[in-house]
Amino acid sequence: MEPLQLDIMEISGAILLIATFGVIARRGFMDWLNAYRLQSIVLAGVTAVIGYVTGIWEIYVAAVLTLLIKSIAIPKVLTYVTRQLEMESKTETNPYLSLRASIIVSALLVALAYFFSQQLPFKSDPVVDIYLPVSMAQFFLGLLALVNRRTALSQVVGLLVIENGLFLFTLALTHGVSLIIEVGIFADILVGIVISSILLFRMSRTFDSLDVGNLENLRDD
Amino acid sequence: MIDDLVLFQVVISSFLGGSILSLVSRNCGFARYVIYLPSMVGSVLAVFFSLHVMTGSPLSWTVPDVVPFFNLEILVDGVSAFFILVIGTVSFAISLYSIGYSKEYQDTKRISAFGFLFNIFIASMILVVSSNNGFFFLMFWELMSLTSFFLVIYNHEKEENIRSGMTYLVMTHLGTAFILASFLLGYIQTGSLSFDSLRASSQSFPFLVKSLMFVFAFLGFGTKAGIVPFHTWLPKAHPSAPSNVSALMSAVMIKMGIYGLVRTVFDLAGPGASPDYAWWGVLLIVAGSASALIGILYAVVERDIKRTLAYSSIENIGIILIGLGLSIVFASYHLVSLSAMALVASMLHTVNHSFFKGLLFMGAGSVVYSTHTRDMEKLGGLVKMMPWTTLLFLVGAVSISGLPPFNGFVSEWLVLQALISSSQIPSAILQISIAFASLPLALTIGLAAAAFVRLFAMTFLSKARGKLAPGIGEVPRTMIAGMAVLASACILFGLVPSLGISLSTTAFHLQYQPSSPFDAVALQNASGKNFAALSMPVVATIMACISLASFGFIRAMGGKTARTPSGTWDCGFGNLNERMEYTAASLSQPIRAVFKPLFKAHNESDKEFHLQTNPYLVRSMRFSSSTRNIFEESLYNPVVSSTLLVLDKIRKIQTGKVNSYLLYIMVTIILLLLFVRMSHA
Amino acid sequence: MPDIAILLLLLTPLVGGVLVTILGKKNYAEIITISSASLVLIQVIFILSKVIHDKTITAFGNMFYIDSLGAVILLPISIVGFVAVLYSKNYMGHQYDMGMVDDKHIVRYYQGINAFLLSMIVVPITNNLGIMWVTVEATTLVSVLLIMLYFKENAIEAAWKYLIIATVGLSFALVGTVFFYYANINSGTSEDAMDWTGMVHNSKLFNPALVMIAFVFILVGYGTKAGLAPMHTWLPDAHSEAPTPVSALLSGVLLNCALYGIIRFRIVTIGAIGTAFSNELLIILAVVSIGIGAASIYFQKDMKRMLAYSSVEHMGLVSLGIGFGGLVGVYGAILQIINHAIAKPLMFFASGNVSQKYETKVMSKVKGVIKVMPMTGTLFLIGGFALVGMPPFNIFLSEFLVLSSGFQSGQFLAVSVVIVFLVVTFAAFLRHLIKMIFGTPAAEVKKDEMGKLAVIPLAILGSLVIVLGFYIPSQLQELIHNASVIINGGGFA
Amino acid sequence: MLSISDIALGTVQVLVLMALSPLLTGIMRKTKARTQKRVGAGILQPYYDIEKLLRKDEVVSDQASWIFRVSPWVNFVAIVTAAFFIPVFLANSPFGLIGDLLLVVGLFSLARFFTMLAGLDVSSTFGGLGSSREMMISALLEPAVFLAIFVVAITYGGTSLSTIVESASNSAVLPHPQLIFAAIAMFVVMLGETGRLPFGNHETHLELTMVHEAMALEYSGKSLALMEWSQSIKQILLFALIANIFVPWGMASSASPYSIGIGMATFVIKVAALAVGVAFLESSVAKWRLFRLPDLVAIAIASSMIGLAFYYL
Repeated sequence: MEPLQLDIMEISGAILLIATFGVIARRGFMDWLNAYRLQSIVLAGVTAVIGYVTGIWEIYVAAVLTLLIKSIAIPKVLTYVTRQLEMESKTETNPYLSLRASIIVSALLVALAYFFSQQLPFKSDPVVDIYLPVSMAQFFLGLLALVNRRTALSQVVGLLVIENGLFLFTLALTHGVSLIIEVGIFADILVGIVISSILLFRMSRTFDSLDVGNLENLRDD
Repeated sequence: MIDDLVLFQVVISSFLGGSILSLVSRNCGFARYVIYLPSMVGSVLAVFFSLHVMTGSPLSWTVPDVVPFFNLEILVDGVSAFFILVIGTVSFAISLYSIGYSKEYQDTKRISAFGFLFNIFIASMILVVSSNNGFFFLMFWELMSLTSFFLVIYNHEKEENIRSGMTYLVMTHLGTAFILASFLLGYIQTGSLSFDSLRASSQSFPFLVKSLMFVFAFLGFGTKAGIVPFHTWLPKAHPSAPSNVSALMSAVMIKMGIYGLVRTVFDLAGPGASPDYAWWGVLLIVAGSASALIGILYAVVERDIKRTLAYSSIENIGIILIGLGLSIVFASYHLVSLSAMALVASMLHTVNHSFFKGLLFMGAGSVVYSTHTRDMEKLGGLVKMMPWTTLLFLVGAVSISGLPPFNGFVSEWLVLQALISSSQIPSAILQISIAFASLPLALTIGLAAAAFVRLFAMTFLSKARGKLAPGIGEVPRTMIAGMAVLASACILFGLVPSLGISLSTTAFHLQYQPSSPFDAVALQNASGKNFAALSMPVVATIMACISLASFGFIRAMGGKTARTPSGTWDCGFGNLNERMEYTAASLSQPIRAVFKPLFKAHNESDKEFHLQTNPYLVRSMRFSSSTRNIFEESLYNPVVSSTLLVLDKIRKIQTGKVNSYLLYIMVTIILLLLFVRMSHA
Repeated sequence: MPDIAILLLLLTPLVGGVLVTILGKKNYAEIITISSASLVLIQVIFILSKVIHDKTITAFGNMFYIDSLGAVILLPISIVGFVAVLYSKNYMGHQYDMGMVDDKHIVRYYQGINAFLLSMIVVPITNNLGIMWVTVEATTLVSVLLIMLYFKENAIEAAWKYLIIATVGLSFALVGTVFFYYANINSGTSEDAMDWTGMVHNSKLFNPALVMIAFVFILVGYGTKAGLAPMHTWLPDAHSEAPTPVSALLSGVLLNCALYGIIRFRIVTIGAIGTAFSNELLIILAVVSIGIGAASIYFQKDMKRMLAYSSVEHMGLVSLGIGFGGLVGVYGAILQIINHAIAKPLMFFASGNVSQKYETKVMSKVKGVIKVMPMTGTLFLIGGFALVGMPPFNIFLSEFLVLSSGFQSGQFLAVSVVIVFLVVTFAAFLRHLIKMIFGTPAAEVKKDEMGKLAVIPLAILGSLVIVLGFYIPSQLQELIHNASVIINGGGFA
Repeated sequence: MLSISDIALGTVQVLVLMALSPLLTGIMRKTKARTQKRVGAGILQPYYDIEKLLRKDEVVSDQASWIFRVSPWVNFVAIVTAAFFIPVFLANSPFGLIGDLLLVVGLFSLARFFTMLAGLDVSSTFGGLGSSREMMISALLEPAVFLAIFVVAITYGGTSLSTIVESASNSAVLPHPQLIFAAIAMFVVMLGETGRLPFGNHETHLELTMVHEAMALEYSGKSLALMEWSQSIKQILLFALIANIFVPWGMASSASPYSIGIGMATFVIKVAALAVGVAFLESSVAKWRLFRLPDLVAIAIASSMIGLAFYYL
């Protein structure tokens, strides 16, 4: 595999990471959506790169799908949802960790991701070798977002980031599993988004805010 | 020649039939008979069966593949038969008694459920002693606990009953956990839970494993038997239960603990005949002495009739354990005949205790039946209203106080002889420590008499100290009959002790066999001379002759004299009334004062004076005195509360914040990944 | 021939759901769903008899694959499904009469139930681990819909937590799956690398490091769904807020499906790197789960939450048995799965009756159930004693097996800790139960049962609880035995 | 097992004891009177008392039940039965194979049991007071008795009295050292059992000092006679025990009239001496406070424990 491809992969991976950081580092909900959209576009690019490297045409299809669903459909749905929600502030007011802290933590998490994937025997396969840590990092960053944020919407975004990581991961390792499963996974994700947006509606109607602080009645202390 | 197996199945099925019948008898008029007649039949058959097995050959029966890995194995050898005999006799009497006793319950609530549980309870006890496989043993064991628990909380309208029931259930379950551990230790040695395989190979177990098995068994079975300090459930559960149930529990069920101990010690984890195992016996002796003394001390100051009896059960279990422990110690020093004697002593006391304790609990039940109170301070003077109950209760009281010529005396006599024989143990330290261990036992025997004088006198004699409901009368005939059965058993085993002795010797295949039932129980000392001898029949005859002779003599000397009734001497003050009598509390006050630290007795009195200035003219004076249970206060409560504290900390992790939940997941995955990374690198 | 059987099995709930949607009437929906559930039950029994006869069934090429392990998971699904649907008629009917739900909700409910059944049925019979993941995820989505059936605040909260946590968890499960898949293709397999049979076959060739990480992801992922602590946090909320029949399904069956995932991958793992690693992890999580279950039960106020925590504890026991390994342990674990799947729905139904009668889920407000509803009370009691492992009820045997296997495998520490926790649970659980069942009820509570269909399902389960306590039919024994052989990696090259 | 001659001899012994017992009481009263510078009644007075009481009508409390009426008889029978096992002047007591020391103790407590019941039966405060004290004292005395017996038994190889006395009379003139301690214990026990000072006082009817009298307070006529007589029999039995176990001299080893005569004489002398000693002691000490009695019992127990230590170590 010639160095050019390697460089492209390296760079695309790096860009993807940065895009993910973007999701962490923003505050307003719209900013996240944009960050997410951006990240999805990058992801589509990465997908294309993988397709180009491995030379499997289905992956281009996957890339197109990603572009359509992730960077257009889902953001549309979510913006629609947020429009519907009659709420004054859609910005994350007080996350558990301050921005700075969360940036540092996420840096640590990325390091962890690389640390974990180091032991695995992927040297033979540069695609995996490069993208695996990136995707793992995305899981962790997504999780961080989920743990850190207080509004339901931002948690949805965190979920989406994880899901992106999942997609990249699957792609990198499998170069496209059998089609049923791909479809199944996509379908699941879409339904999940739909359901969560229904829940968001319900929430805003019942608690007239999306603060998960309202969701603390069920507890044992 | 009848088949043992068939007989066994008939016994069990008659109890099951009784339970089903009582379910279908929707509390109809003759429901009581439907419930208790089957159990009576079953009990009689059980007695017959056990005697048949004892004289004949053991019954063993295996049903394979009922559940995976375990077969239902039944083995009724002499020991099981011995205990089945006890169960049968007592439960016969109690069933007879219950026909009358359940009447008041039938008027107020359904007794069909009660009958169901009652029958299952007895059946489960028979199955416990006859099961030969660890799994099924535990199964029937827990079945026994479960049914007895439901019987204890049968009057569940009272909060307190439920609470004491829960205490009982939890403690007995804890005990079961220990028994389980003991069995499983054997299981990992042999790979099977069948007692046969344990028997076969237990001699080759490592010493440590055996000792652990023993200790766990001691803890487990000890809890059921009510050994101090695992006894706290007993004085709670017995009073809460209906009296026929408490009779059954105290007379028979706690003996299941003894059975388990005997089984484990002499059969499953058989100790080798080497001084290494002496400490098993010492442990039992120490625990026994503690139980005996502490049990009776609490009995002396208790004011609830049934709780007094419960505490005295703890005491008697202690005596039984002392005998058992001595037998182990002797065995470990190859003193075979002494060990046999000690074992006989403790087994005889087991039988005797189940007789008189059943009798006493039934008597207490009759008192409650007609007076509806268990409080001695309110009772009194029943001797005139319930003569039969009084007489039978007196028999029980005298027997349990270990007075000749009743059965309690014989077994305690044997235990004491065994203690004295400890001088033959070739180990100075053991000799002297066991000799000193006889101190608490002697004290216990003395206090027991005191406790039962108090119980009997306060309940039946002189005048009622409180307001009793009018129209108190004698209890129904069936109840009297039930008590009479056990009373006569007490007298019989007292007059002809060799009955009980030969019973236990045949059950345990021991050497000693009296040639005629009227032989003296004779013990030889080391130099072959007569160490001690006791021939109750002759003693009884002597007493009879003397009473005749002396009656005649006195009559001859004094001639006929009149007996004129008159008021009790009141020092001339007049109107002596019941409020001037000694109460139960004041009666035991000296003893309570002597053993102050144990009771943490707490007295409070407040006086009102006619003139505040003058402390001599007292208008009124209230005095109340309460004893506290140091075990509850300084052993159980701290443990429980600290546990709860920990639990409270743990459950706090359910914070209700989805963020924290996700954090847990994140941390878990990262930790596990690190774990892999480290273990791999 | 098998193809048709499987096809019918899958079509039954599907058609049922469709019919419910078309007819969209309460009565129709009830009848249709009951009949579909009973049909499923019948078919499953038929399939099981085939499985017992010729160890495995494969259908549609290699797509569906039922062995004894799948069968022992399939059995509870069908039984509980049937009973739950039977119970739903009365339960939802009562909600309907109380005006908590309207026709629309009822129809949606029955659609949901059918979909739920369908998705759960697929899990144990598919051979393709990818499809398994998809269906497990599908169960999440469906059950979320069922939980938020009526939009009370708590229902929404529970649904949200459930959705988020389960999705995150399952994404890890997918990661694990893909790892295994990768290991499989790297071991140069010919057939579809997602097939479990193929994986087990090649497991020897897998790269150990990869398998370890993969199993960790699987454990955390499916463990989240199976309610293993500390990923169990969604469980009490979801189970307590769902409509009672759904709670029964969730806790009695869904958890098993998730555990089934773990078990399948464990088999592959032990094929690759032996038992030590997976057993270690399983035992750790199991002990934590049992402890947390015990601790949370004691202070519980809400009866359904209490039952939920006891589910956490029992899932812990199952994984403990598997972790201890050995024939006895695994056998006990599977038996535990079945027993729990019978006892827990019984408890949920009973608590459903109680909460509908007393109109509260708060235990301290409930007194004297046995006097108000004798049948329900008795069955409640039986179920409770079964759950805490009291003989002569069924769970005693399985717990006994698990613990003894622990002694056998020399895990004394774990076993003794667990025994302590079990005693605590015993005390805590019964304390609540006894206080509810006995005592004198409040005067205003009307003394009668909730209705025939509110008792019959309980009676069915109750009789099973008692019978399985001391007698297990030989066919079932054989099935479980084969299943445990499979779990121990037996019967494969 | 029991030959006619045995029975005859045993019965004779018992009759002797029964006959002598009031005399002993008389002697003690007389001695006390003398030491207190009183003339005092003649030593035969107790016989007159009993004889008179036997002929008197009874006054019975209307509260009393049959327990009250029966217990004097039980008392009497139990104690006389005990007399059958006490060695008097024969070394091997003919009933040695029927019962032993523990049986004697048992019979005593049977008597006590019914006495306490009787005291509580008549709902008089005195009765309660007496029983309550008796409960405590008897319970505390039990271990002292048993430990003393323990020492004796291990020294002479048995609790069977014939064995004890035989091997005692065969043993050296001076008994074993541990027996001295046992004797002390036995003596204290005897004081307690017979309600002598410092435990109680027979002469007065003062609430402070009454133990046994308080329980017997309601009795009159025949019943009182029985109570008194059995009390004095019990007393002589205890004296006989102490005398023959710890001072085992001059017991008749054979049934020949000569040796029996010797045995008789020595027995009477020993017992009388003991009685006088006790009487002196009684007039020299005061009644102890009830809650100081445990100390006395403790001394008894301690001394027999020392005895045990002596034997074993």
